[in-house]
Amino acid sequence: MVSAIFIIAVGLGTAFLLGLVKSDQKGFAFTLTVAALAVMTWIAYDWTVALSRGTVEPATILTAGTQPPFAINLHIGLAEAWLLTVINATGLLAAFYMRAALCRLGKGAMSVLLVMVMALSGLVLTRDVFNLFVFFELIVIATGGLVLLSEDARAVAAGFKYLVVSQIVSILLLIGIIFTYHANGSLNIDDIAAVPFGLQGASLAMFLVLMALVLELKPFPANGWALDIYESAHPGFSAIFSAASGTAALFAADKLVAAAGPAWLPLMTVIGLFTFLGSNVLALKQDNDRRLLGYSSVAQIGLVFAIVGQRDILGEGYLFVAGGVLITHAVAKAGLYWISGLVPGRGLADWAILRANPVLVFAFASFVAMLVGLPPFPGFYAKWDLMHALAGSGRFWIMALILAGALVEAGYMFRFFGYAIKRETQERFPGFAVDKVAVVVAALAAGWALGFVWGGISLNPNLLTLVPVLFALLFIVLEPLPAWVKNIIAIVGLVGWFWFRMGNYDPLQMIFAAVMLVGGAVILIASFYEHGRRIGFYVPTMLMYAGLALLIEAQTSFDFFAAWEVLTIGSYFLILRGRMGEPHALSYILFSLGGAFLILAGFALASTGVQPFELKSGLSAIAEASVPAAPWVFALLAVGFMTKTASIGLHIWLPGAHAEAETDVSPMVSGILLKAGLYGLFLLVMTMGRQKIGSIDLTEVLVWIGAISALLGGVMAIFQEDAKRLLAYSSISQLGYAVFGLALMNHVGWLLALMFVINHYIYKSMLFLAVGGVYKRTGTKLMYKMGGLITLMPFTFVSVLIGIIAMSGVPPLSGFGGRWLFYNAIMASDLRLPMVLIFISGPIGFLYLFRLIHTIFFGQLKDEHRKLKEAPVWLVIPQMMFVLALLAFAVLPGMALQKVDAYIGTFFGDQPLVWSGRAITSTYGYWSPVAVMVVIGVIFVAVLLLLMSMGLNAQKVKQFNIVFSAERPFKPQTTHFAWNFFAPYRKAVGFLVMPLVTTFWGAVTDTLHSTADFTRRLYTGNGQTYAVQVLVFVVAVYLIVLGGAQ
Amino acid sequence: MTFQWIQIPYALLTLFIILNYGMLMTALIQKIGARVGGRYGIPIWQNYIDLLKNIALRSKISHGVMFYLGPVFRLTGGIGLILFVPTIYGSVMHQNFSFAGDLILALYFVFFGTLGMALGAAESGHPHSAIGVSRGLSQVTAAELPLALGVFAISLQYQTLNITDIVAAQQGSIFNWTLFTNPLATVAAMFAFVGTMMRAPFDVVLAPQEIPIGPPTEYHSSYLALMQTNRVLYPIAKTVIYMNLFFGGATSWPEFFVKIFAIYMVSVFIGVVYPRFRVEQSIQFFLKWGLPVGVLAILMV
Amino acid sequence: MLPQIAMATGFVLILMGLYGALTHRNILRMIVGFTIADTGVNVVLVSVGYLPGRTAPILDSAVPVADAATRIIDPVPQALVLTAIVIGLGVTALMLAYAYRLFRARHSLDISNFTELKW
Amino acid sequence: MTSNFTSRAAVALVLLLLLGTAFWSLTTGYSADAALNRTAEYYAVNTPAETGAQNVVTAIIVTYRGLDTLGEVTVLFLTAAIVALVLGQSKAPRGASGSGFLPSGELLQTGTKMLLPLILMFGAYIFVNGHLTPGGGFQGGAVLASGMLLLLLADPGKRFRKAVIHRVESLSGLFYVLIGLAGMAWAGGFLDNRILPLGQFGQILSAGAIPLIYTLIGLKVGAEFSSILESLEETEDA
Repeated sequence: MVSAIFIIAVGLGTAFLLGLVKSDQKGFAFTLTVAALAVMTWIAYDWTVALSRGTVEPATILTAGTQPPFAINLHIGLAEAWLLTVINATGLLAAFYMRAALCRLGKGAMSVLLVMVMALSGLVLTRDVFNLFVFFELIVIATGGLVLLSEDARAVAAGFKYLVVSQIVSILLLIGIIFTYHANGSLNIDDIAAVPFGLQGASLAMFLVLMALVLELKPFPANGWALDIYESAHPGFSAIFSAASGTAALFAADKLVAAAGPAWLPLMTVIGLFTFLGSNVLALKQDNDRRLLGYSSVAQIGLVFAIVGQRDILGEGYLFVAGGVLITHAVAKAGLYWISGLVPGRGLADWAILRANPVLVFAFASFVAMLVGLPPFPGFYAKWDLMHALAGSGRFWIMALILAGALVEAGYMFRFFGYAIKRETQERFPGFAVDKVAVVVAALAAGWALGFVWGGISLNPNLLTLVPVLFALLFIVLEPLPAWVKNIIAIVGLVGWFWFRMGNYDPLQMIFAAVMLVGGAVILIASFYEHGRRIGFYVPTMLMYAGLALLIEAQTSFDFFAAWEVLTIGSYFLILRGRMGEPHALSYILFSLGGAFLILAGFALASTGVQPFELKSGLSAIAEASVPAAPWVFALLAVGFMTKTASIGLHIWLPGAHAEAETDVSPMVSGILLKAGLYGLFLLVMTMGRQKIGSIDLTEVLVWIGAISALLGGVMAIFQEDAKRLLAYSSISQLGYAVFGLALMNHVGWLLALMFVINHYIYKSMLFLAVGGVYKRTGTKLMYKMGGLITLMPFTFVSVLIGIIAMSGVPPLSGFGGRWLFYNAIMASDLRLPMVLIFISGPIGFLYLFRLIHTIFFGQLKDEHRKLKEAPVWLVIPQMMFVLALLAFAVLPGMALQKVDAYIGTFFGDQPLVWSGRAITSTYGYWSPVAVMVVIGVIFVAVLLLLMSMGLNAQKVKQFNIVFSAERPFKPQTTHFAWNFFAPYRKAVGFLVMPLVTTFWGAVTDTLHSTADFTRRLYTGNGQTYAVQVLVFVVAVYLIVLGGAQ
Repeated sequence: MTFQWIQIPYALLTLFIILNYGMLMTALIQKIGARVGGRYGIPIWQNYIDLLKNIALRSKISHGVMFYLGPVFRLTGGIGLILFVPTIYGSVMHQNFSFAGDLILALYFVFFGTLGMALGAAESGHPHSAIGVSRGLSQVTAAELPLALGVFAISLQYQTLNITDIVAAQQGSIFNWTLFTNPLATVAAMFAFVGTMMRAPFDVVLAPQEIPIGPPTEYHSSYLALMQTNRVLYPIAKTVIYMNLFFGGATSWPEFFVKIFAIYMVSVFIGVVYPRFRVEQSIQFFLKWGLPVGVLAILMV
Repeated sequence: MLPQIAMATGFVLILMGLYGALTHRNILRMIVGFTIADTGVNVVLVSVGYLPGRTAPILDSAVPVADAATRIIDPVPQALVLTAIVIGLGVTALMLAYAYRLFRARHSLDISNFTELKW
Repeated sequence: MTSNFTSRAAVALVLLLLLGTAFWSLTTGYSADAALNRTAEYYAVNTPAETGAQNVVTAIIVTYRGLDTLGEVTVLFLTAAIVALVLGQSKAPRGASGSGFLPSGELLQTGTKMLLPLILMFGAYIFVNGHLTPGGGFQGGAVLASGMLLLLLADPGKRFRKAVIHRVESLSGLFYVLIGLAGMAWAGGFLDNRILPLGQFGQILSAGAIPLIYTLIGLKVGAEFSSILESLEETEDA
């Protein structure tokens, strides 16, 4: 092992050595610099590996051959090693990245860079508080130098502001240090730790030291100077400033906090959280990419600092959690800054230029995911453990605040990403510098590697070793292949996995697995109509399916949550692909993440921090023990799941998301994705049953929510002009039925829900494909622009016809089975009023369904459509399969339901349905699908024959050959009654569709934005004001502490 | 109860009786209406004449397949509705095919003909048919609501969805009828009855030209024959359900004839007294009056 | 008592310096303010190490090695203050250089003229 | 000035008053120790034996807290480099700079000739004796630089060989680091001064590597200051 002090020695030595190089030998100087950085990185990396393998012990490095505290000593342990690696690697990559700038300024700049990295390493290594100060000043001065690398003239001002602030900081630090020394006769941090400071007495000295270090962490709102640097500095340096400096400063603060003793932790927590929330909210209003990233950096450091405040409860998990967040942030933020260096424009939308290079888009996506803490990156595992620790020790406020802040951050980061994917850019494409792209790619690789490592360390399964996830990621490699090949692989994969796992499913899982995996495969058949390579479609798709596959089989709460996140990510990118998908994808991801956070909180609460938490047994255990938290767990989880089922109030993302999605994506996200939420609810009610908050039975609340969703979803669907939106709203209604049935908490009710799972999948997928096909041909989704397509698109017409008959519940098709079960279910329940809503919403289905089929296929054919052909065959094939499935399911519902009926029976210990032959008998009534089908069939044929017997000479007449108020119309437009089809209905019940919910959520976001816009004017840009703010911050905290101490 | 072949002739017999009764009764009601209006009115056998005439007509136009099938759907709906409901309580002959399904089947099968007809008419491309459907559907969704609630109420009351059982429960004394045991439910249901019998004040749907469900202009000759047949079957079929659920059913044909006539007349009376509602008016009417009664009904049970 | 006086003086210097730095718009004046404050810090530093009635930590003829521990004052703050001085000097030089650049950029030394970066 | 000024001043005043209270409580809470604390006592007792330096402060600066001092030197190095960067970008065209000045007076020039060697020697004396008497590398280096300043004042147009300065600057730094490493190789650790014999206590050539290090420091500091002065001087409106 090479002693870690060589990192310092090499850095410094080379910095001095550069002076001997002739100033015109810039290439040589640069090589020297890079070589030095490489050596330093290698040393750090070597230590990291050795320490994690346990082949070496953490080492203390003496100087001057004297024992501490009498001489300065350094220490390298696992944490130090990791951070050193991050810092030096960042420095190395940054050097590559800034090559041009460095060479422009010459060897001086290079030695400054070297000293910078050296000082950062020293900051991490040293155990002496005054030595800490020295390294701090080195960093300050080096920063002051490197800011000059920027071409941006404003950088000079930023640097000066920074120097002003750091002057104040060093004054505080020195006074603090000297009095600390006086107080316990030593400058050695470990000695200080030996004599923990309370909040009284000599604490003032410690307070000053801590405040100085905290100020280096850019606490909100005393951080305007940092933001200015982020905005104006060379992106290569901003990467260092965010990734390396932030990391080192945080570790320094951590050392001192640890030394100061537990009494200080709450204060740190408050400061951290305040920073995290404040900066994230302010970031909402940023339109300059680098400043936005700056705000995000500040916020993230704040988050880690808040975690530092939790070290007392994190135990040995501390390094895993804090390190996870810290290092992920370092990598991601460095990567993002490096990308920003490739983008010529500074507006957020200018990043759209990245689309020229898929790799960069992928990198951008990965970095965003890292920042937001999505799987499979370390932040995800860290977030999970952190929340469990917090829940375990009852720090619910901290949980709530952290999650809220994370949601806000996700908000602007994903909006940013949406711009990059969707917006047009004015910038002319410059062509990306290969070496810079290479640097970004290096960061990308590092990020994924870290994900793998963290997954390995965590006591939960490593997501990057799960077959479905790997299968989905495989498509990254397969991207160059043509779409049809990838499609085949995908279909085979889905069916194969289902086949392979079929043995392990219980009947319930079986239903969901069949719908999600096999069903997914069927929908994928439609994807064959797409030509070319279809970059960026299969990875998210398969990620979604991977998530679903894992969700069904989740054993522990972690498995479930991870799967949930994975499928959320996949579906987000899928929805984002839609033509006008940007805003809807954003609201989707926000609602989904919000829901996911609630679920996370719920699980953490349920497990009281104990991992792994067996999902089913665990939940039922706390339900039986009726622990006070149980109902809250139920509520959190339920709301979380209902973000996916798009129950009313959480539904506003759905219509746009489904309507704007691509033809073959709509059925996926509608027919399949929504079922994930239902599956969650199923697990919930199965394990926890009825939970009461006070006297309110939560399942009854669910009943109401389901009923209201069913009603309002339907009413809103009636008034849509856009066919796909109509279907989308009807999904809300249909899922409402399912939730309703589930929440009835009786056998038939659950069966009803399952029936809807199957039915809704089939006919909604069918209808979306059909409408999609029409859209492909007519080029519009507005129904009143269509009409009379029945003869041109007969197959599509048939599937829509069957679809709406089934959906409206008219016998003999399978929808009726749902209605029949519904009546038996409500008979068994003792609720009354919610049923009324369902009764109202029942017939409403007819309205929008009839409108759908009438305005598209009947009425007057438009002139521009006369030459239309039937929808692409690849779209028709799955539709026909669905038609058959519907008929089969209509005649033999037992096929699918009998097993699961028995299975449900084991929960309620009853068996209300008797399956005798083809007939089904319930407690209250009976239903014989086959008989119904036969009778109707026979009568129909008989009547038809009767009609034909009266002569077959029906004469086909032309389109306008109708008796129309004594004249013959000649324009389809004026004759096709389609727009605002249900005008009278709107007159009567239009008040039901006032967009209250949308208004509400709109108000929420607007408030946040205006707050941000108002607050950020704090940062006047005047260095003096910044200095004042810093002092105000210190004094304010001082007063607070005093108040706390008394 | 399972299927035997003998049930087919039985069912046809039921059908035959009801058909003729319907022919005569509707004609009679026409006549009454005329007399109220101070006119002489049609002869009692007029319906037979019309039917024969329409069947005899040889010309026929078609706008397409669905257009052609529309009337077929319609009549299938009517006949099916009759055959899914036991006509005469206690008689083996007239249980029809009620073994196929219970009350729910009947209630939802009501829409079968309506939907099919609407689709057929729609293909004619006639704007008025679309307008008619729009109005009809809008109105029916509101009108059916009290019925649904009433049915829910009584199926809770009798703890069954089996029509025969419901009728059985009402036997014995006239005071066992739902009309007396559960007046609220009955009232609620009657709202729906009046609302869906295509008579004033709720008949804007088939105002002369707007034709999907009413007397058609596009459809004539043998189409018209089918639809006319349905026009006499369908109201009775529906009335049968009401009779079974709320008025103790019928144990014999005479009782059947009387009850059907009486119940049917309710809508007639109201029809001749009140002027026509616009659609939104009738929707609001049902929401304002029908709905509360229905809600009360299910809360009272 | 002596150290308290020195210390108080040091603190007063710091506050004066900061006041100057926070109130004067002129960059050069700000820098001057900070140097004053730095001086104050240094005074505070040395005053902490002082022990009444002792002598400088140099073990020459005046202070025999044997009883050094009882004769000399605390040497550590003196060592620290040296470092502090040098660092303060470094930062000041840097700030002056920056001031020069800023002046070149806009021919003004008013800090409130350099606020393009904000919000 | 403007009302803004007064308001700003008021704010600043309030703040500093509050800060002052904190400082006040520090001052009043302070009580000078009766005896040396353990660290100081250790130095007092063990310095002669461990480092062989008479000047305990020097021992601390160069040995016990050698790492600080290395950092300190680096600070100067950095400052010099950055000042060069900052001002370098606004360099005067060759020769033009300073040419606007008349050569300074006879008196000054002659004085310079006389004084310069003395000053340099004095500087050297200060850092060579750093381990025995008050003073040391920094002070000595500063004195050296003052000599250079004198030179510049005497003849603004004159360029002294900056290559030399830079070489001194780099080499002294480099050797400093190497000595530090040598300490790891042949003695107790980084910057341990016992790579050379401690020698006779109180002699000029004693205290191991301390004099050597202090010499290097002195040279380096001198060089740094000189190069700062030089870059300042070279800017066109100097």
